[in-house]
Amino acid sequence: MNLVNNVLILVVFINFFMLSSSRLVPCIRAVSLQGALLALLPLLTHGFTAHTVVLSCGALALKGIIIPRLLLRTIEQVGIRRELEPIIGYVPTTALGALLTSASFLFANQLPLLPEHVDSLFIPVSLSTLSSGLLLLMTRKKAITQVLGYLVLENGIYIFGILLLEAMPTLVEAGVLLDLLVGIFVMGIVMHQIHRTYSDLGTEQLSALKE
Amino acid sequence: MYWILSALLAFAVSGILGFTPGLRQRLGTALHLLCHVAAAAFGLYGLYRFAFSPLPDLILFNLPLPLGELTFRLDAISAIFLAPVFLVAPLGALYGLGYNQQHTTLHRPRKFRFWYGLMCAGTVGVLTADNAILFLLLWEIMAVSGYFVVAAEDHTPEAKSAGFVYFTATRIGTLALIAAFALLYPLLDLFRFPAAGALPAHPPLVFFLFLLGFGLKAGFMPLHVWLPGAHSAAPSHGSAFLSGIIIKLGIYGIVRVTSFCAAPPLYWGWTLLGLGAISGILGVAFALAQHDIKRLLAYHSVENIGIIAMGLGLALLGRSTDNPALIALGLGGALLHVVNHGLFKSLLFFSAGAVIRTTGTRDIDAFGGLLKRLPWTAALFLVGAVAISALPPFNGFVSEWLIFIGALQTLQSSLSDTAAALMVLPVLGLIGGLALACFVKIFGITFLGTPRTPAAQDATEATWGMRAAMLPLALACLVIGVLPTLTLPTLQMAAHHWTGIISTYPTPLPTAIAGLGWVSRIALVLIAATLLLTLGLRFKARRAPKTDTWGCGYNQPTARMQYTASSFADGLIGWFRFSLQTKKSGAQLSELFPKPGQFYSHTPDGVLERLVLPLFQHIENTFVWLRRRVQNGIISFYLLSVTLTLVALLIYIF
Amino acid sequence: MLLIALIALPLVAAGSALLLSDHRWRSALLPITGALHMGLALFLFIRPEAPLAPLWLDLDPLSTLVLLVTGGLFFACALYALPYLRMRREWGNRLMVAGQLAFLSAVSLAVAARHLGLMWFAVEASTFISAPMIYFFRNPLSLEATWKYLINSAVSVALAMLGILFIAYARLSGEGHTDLHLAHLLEHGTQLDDSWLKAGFAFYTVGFATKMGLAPVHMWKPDAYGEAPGLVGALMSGALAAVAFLALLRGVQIMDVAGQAELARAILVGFGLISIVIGAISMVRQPDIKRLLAYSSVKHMGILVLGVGIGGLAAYGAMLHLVCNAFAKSAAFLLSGNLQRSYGSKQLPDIQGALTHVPASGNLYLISFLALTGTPPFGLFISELLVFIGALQRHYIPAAVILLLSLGVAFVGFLQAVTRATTGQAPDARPAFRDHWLLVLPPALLLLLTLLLGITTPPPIAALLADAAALFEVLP
Amino acid sequence: MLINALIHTLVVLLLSPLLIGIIIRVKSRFAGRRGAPLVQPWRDIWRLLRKDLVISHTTSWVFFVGPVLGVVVPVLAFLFVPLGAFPAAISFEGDFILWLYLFALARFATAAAALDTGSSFEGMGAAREVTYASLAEPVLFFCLLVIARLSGSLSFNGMFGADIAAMWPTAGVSLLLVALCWMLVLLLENARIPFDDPTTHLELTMIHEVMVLDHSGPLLGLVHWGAAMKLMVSGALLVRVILPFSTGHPGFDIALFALGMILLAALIGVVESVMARFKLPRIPQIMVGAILFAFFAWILVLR
Repeated sequence: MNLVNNVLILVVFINFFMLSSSRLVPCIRAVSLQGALLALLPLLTHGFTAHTVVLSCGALALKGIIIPRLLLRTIEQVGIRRELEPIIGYVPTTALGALLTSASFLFANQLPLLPEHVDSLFIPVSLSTLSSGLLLLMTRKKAITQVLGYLVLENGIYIFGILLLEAMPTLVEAGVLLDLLVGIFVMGIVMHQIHRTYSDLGTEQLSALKE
Repeated sequence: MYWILSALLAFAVSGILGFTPGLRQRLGTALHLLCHVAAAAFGLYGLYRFAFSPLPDLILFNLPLPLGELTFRLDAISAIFLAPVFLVAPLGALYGLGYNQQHTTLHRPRKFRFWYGLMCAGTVGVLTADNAILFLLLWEIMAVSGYFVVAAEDHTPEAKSAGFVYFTATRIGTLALIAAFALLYPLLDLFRFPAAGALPAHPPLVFFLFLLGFGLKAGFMPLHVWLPGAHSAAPSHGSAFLSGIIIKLGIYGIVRVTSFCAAPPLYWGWTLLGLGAISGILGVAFALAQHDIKRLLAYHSVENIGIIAMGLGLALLGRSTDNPALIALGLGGALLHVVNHGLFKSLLFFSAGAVIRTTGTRDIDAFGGLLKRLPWTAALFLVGAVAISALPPFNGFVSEWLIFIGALQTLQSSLSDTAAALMVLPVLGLIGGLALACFVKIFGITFLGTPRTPAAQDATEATWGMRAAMLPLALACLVIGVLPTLTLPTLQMAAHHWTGIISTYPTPLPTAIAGLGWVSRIALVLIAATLLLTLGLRFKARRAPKTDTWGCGYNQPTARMQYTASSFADGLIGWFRFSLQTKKSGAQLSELFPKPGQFYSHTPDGVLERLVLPLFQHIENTFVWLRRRVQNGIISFYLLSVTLTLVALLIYIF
Repeated sequence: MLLIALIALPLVAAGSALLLSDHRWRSALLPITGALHMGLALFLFIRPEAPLAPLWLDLDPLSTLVLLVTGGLFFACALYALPYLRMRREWGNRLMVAGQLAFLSAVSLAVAARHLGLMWFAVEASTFISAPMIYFFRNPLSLEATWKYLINSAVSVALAMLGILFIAYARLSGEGHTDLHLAHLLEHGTQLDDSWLKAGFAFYTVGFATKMGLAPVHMWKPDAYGEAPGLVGALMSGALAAVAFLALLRGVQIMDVAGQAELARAILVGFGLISIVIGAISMVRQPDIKRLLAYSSVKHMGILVLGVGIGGLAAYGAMLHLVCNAFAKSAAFLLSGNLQRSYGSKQLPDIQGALTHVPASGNLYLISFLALTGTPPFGLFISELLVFIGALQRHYIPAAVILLLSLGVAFVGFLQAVTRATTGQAPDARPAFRDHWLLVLPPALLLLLTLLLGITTPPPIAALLADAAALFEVLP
Repeated sequence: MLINALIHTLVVLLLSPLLIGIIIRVKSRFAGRRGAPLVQPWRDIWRLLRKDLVISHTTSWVFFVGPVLGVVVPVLAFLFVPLGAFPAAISFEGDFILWLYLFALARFATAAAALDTGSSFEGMGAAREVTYASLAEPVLFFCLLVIARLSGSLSFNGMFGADIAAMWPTAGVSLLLVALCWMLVLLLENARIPFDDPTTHLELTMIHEVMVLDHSGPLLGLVHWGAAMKLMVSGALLVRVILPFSTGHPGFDIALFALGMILLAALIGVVESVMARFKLPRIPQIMVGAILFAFFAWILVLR
C-alpha cells in the first residue's frame, strides 16, 4: 500500500514543479511523467484484471506518449520556449498551490471515507492535483500552459476515478480517454491558428471580445 | 353574438386583403374598404339585435386554448363600447382611401391597411373576450398593431421614437395586467371572467396593478407620456381610431374589472375621481400650450379620459355607498361620454388630417383663413369643436350633463360621506371653460382670419372620400345632442349588467329622462332660431359693401399681425406655469425703436421629458456599466467565476 | 433497436461526409440525415419500442421531448444549411457538415443515455465537435470565441465528471458496491451517503450550468454565440442548451430521490434568478444583434431553471418554455445570420431599414422579436405566464416580481435593437446576399410552430409535457 | 306653460334696454349731467337695426353667428329664471347646468366672430374674454351649489323659489358671500367698469367692446340688445337672492321684482361711477379670490 502512497506523493511533487517552472518543455515532460505514473496506479491497486490492464495501457499510451508529442510538435512550430510573467507571479502561484494542497489534505479527512480508503492518499492527492490544475489555468497567459493546466485537472479526476473502477466499465473509461485525446487535438489546432493570427501564444490579445 | 364575431373576422380579412401587393393594389384597397363596410354592417346589425335582449349573450367554442377556452360574451357594456368602433372603423378606411390618393407621406399604405384591419379586429375581440387569457391575447394583438399604425411613417425619426415609447408603455401595461390576472388566478376558475359582483373586493395590490395596466392604455395624467407623441406621429385616420377607440379600451378594462367585485371599497371611487380631475385639468392645460394641432387633440383625449374617469369614480362611489341613482347616472354619463368622445374626437382628427394634407405641416401658426378654402372641413371641424367643449346643441353636453346630475345626487350627504364628490362640478366647470378657450383658439387661428403662409394661401378642399367619412360623424354628434333620450335604455341596462343586480332596480333615470327631454327641445329651438336669424341677416347683407377690417386707423394690417396660437393662450399658460414649464424665447423689446423681434414658446411634455426619459437613461447607463464589469473579456476571470461559484455552492451546502 | 439506429445514423453520415469529395452531395447529406433522424424520433414518440439495453439507452418523457426538439431543430437548420453553405463556398463545407452530423449523434446519445458516465462522454464529445464549427468564419474574433468556449466547457465538464464520481462514491459508501446506472441510482436513492451526494451535486450543477450558460458562469456564451455563424448559433442555443438542461435535471432527479429535494430546488431557483437578472440587464443598449440573442438565451435558460426549481404549474411551464424557446431562439439566430450577411456586419449602426432592404428576413426578424419577448399569440407568453402563476402559487413572490421586471427590461433592450434595425432608411445599394427562399422558410416554419404552441397545445404534446414535468414533482 | 314662456320672452326683449338706460342715467347724474333720456338705448337699438351694414372681406358666415347667438341665448336662458315669486317657464332637475353652458355657447360664438375679422385687436379681446370667463365658471358653480344645498332642489324654480327667505336666518353669511361673488361675476360677464369699460375708445384696454369692433348696423344692434338681455338675466337671479320676500299676491310680487331690478341697475351705475378700472393682470387674482370666497361659502353650508 505504501508503494501507492509513494507514487501519489511523487504526483504532488510534479504538481509543485509545474506551478513553479517557467520553461515549457520541462513542464510538458513533467505532465507526461505524471500521466505515466497514474497509468500504473490501477495495476497496483486492483491487481492484474483484464479491465485494469486495458485501462493502464490506454492511459500510458495516451498521457505518456501521444499527448506530449502533440504538444511538443506545436511548440516547435510556434518556436516559443519561455512562459511570460504569469498574472500573479511564480512564487505566489506556488505558495497558493501549497496552501490549496494542505487545505485539500485537511478537507479529505473530514469526508466520511470507507474504512479501506481512510489511510490511502487517493482523495487528498486528487483534490490537490485538481486545484493546482485550476490554478495553472487561471494564472498562466500562454495557451500551451492553459492546456497543460487542463491536463493536470484531468489527471486529478483520473486519480479519483481509479477508486471507483467497477462504476466505470471499460467502454466508458475508453470513451473518457478518447474524449481527452479529441479535446487536446482540437486545442492543438486552435493553438496553431492562434499562432498564425497573433504570432504569439499569449492570451492578452485574446481579450478583444468584451462589452 | 355571431354577427359580432363575423364582424371581427371581416375586419381581419379586410386587413389581409389590404395587403395585396403590386398592380392589384387598387383592387386591394377597394376590397379592404368593402370588408370594413361589411364588418360594420354585421356589427351594427348584431348590436341592433342585441339591444332587445336584456341578458348577456355568451358563446363558447371548444378549441383547446392552452389555459382558458375560447369564450366570447356580449353584454350592454361591451355593446356601448362596440358602437363607436363599428362607426369609426369603416369611416377611417373610407377616409384612408381619399387620404392616400394625394398624400404621399404614407409611402407604405399596404402595411398600414394590414395593421389597421388587424387593430380593428383586435379591438372587437378585446371588447367581447370572456376569459383572461383570450383578453390578454387580443389585447396584445391590438397593442402590437397599434405600434405599427403609430410607426407607419417610420422613416421619420419622430415617428420612430413615438412608436418606441408607445410600445414600451403598452408592454409595461400588459405586464401589469398579467401580474394582476395571475394574482386573481386562484379566484377565477380557469381564468373565466366571473359574473358581475361574484368576487370579494380585489386586494389593493390587484386594484392598483389593474389601474396601472389599464391606466397606461387609457392615458391618465401621470401615465399619458406615450399618448401625445403616438397620436401626432400616426397618420390622421390611424390616430383617429387610436384616440377615439383604442384608449377607451383602458376604460372598458377598468369597468369590466370593477364589475367583478360585489362591494368595491371607497378608495377605488376616490382614486378614480382624483385621477380624473388631475388628468382633466392638466390635460387641457397642456393642450392649451401646444402648437402642433394633433398633439393638441391628443392632450384633449387625456382631458376627456379624465372626465370619463370622474364619471366612473362617481359610479364606484355609488356602489360603495349603495346609492343607485349615483351608479346609474355616473356610469351612464361615463359610458355615453365614451361614445361621444369616440365620435367627435375622430371627426376632429379627420378634419385636422384634411388640413395637414393640404398645408403639409401640423403647426397651427402656419394656418389661417382656411374656412374660405376648405368650407366643408371647417364646418365639420366647428361641429367637432363645439361638441368637444360640451356646448348644448351637440352630444358632448349631454354626457357631461349626466355626469353633473350624477354628482348632484350626493348633494344632501355629509362631508365625511360623499359630499366631496360635489367638487366634480366646479372642476368640470373649469375644464369646460379651458376646453372652450382651447377650441376657440384652434378654430379661430386655423380657419378664420387671413392665411399666414403661402401653403395656407393655396390650400385645397378635402377629397369627396374624406368629406364622406366626416359627415356621418357630425350627424351622429348632432343626433345624440338633439335626441339624447334614445341612449337612456341602453345606459340603464349597462348599469344593471355592471352591478349584476338585474331585477330589483328602480330606474333612477326618470329625473334624467325629463331633463333630457327639455334639453333636446331647447337644442331644437336654439338651432332653428340661429339658422333663421343668420340666414335672414346674410340675406340682408348680401349687397353690403366689402372693405378691409377696421384696424383702428392702421392701414397696412398684415397676416402676421393676427393673434397666433401661443399669444392667444399666453394668459392661460401663465396660470399653469409651474406644471407646464413653458420655455419662452424673445418677446422682450429693449430699445425705444426695437429691431424686429420674434416670440416663440415651446411646452415640452413635463412628465416625459423631465421625469421618465432621464430616469430611463440613468438606469440604462448603470446596466451598461454593470455588463462591462461582468463581461470583461479576460478568460481567467471567467474561470475564476466558475471556481468561485463552485466554492459558494459548497459553502451554501455545508 | 431503433434507438441505436437513431444514434448511429448521423455518425455514419458524418463519416461518409468526410470521405465524399463532391461539394453538393456533401451538403445534401444534411437534410437527408435530418429528415431520417426526425422521422425516427417521431416514430419512437408515437410507438415507443421496448429498449434493447434499458440500463444503457432508454427514452423517458423528458428525453423524448428533448429528442423531438433537437430533431426538428436540426432538420430546419439542415434545410437552411443547403443555400448557406453554397453561399459560403470559399470556406468549404467538409468540416461543417461532418461536424453538424457528429454533433447530432453526440446529442442523441447524450439524450438517450441512462448511464451518467455515458451521458458525460456524449456531452463532452458534443462540446469538442461544436468548437471548430464556431471558428467557421476564420477571423481573429471567432478564434478568440472558440478558445474561450473550449477552455470554459472543458473545465466545467471535467468538474461535472468529478461530480459524477462523487455521486458514485456516495453510492459506494452507502451500499458497498456502486454503478452509475440512472435506474439503479433512482431505486437505491435513499441509501446514498448524504455529504458525498451533496458535494457531488454541487460539482455536477456548476459543470452543467456552465455548459447551459446560466448566469454567474455564462461569460463564454455571448462570445461563442456572437461570433459563430447563425446556423451554428441556432443549433447550439436550441439543442446543446436543451441537452445540458436535461443533464442538469438528471442530477435533480437523483437529489429528489435521495430526499434532498428542497436543497436542489433552492440551488435551481438561485441560478435561475441570477441568470434572469443578468440576462435581462445585459440586453439593454446592446449594439450587436447576435450578442443580444445570446443574452436573451441566458435569460430564457434562467426561466427554464427557475420553472423547474419552483415545480408544480411552473414545471409544466418550463417544459413548454424549453420547446418554444428552442424554436423561437434558433429562428432568431438564423434570421440574424441573414441580416448579418446582407448588411455585411452585425453591428446595429450599420443595419437599418431591414423591412425594405431585405423584406422577408426583416419581417420575420420582427415576428421573432415578438415571439421571443413573449407577445401573446406565441407560445413563450403562455409558458412565461405559467411560470409566473406557478411562482405565485408556491409563494415565491420575490421570484415572480424579478421575473416580471426582467421581462420588461429584456423587452426594452430587444425593442431598441429591433426598431433601429427594421425601421429607417435602407441603404440604397443592393444587398450582398439576397434572400434565398430556403434561407427564409426554416425560420418561418419554426416561428409557425411557436405560434401553434401558443394558440393550442394538442393533447399528445400536452401529455408529454405533463409527464416530463411530473418527473420533478417533489414527493411530499 | 306657453303663456308663461311668452311673458318671459316679452319681458326680457322689451324691458332689458331700460336697465342700460338707468345705469347711464345714474352715471351721468353722478357726473353732474342731466344724462340721456331713459329710452335712449331703445332708440339706439332701433336705429341700428334699420341701418345698412358694412362687411370686411376676410369674414365669413361665422361673423353673423356671433351676434345672433348673443341674442338667442339670453332669451332661452331667461325661460328658466323665475321672475321674483313668479315661477319660471321651464324648470327641470339640473336646468342651471344648461343655463351656464348656453352662455358658454354664446361666448364661443362671439369669440369666434371676433377672430373671424383677422384683426389683432379683436384677437386680443377674444383671448381675454375666454381666459377670464374660464375663471368665472367655478364661481357660478359654487354659488349655485350653495343655494341648491340650502333649497334641496336642483332647478331654478326650486332654488330661487319661495323658500329663499327662510334660508337667510339659517345661512345668512354664506348667502351674503354668494351674493357678493355673484355680483363680481355679473360685473365681469357684462363688461362693467371695475373689470372692463363699455364706453372706452382705447382698444388695447377693452375686452368685450373690442370683440364687436367690426360689427355694424343690425349686427351691432343685436349685440347691444343681447348685452342688455344678458345683464337682465343674471341680474334677475341676483335680485331674487337679495330681495327674497314674496307676499303671495302676484301683482305686488311683480312690482317688488321690478323695483329690485331698478335698484340693481342703480347699484351698478353707482359702482361704475365710483370705481376705476382694475389693471388687466389684477382680474384673474380677483376672480381667484371670488372662487375662494364661494368655496368658503360652500364649506360653511356643508358643515
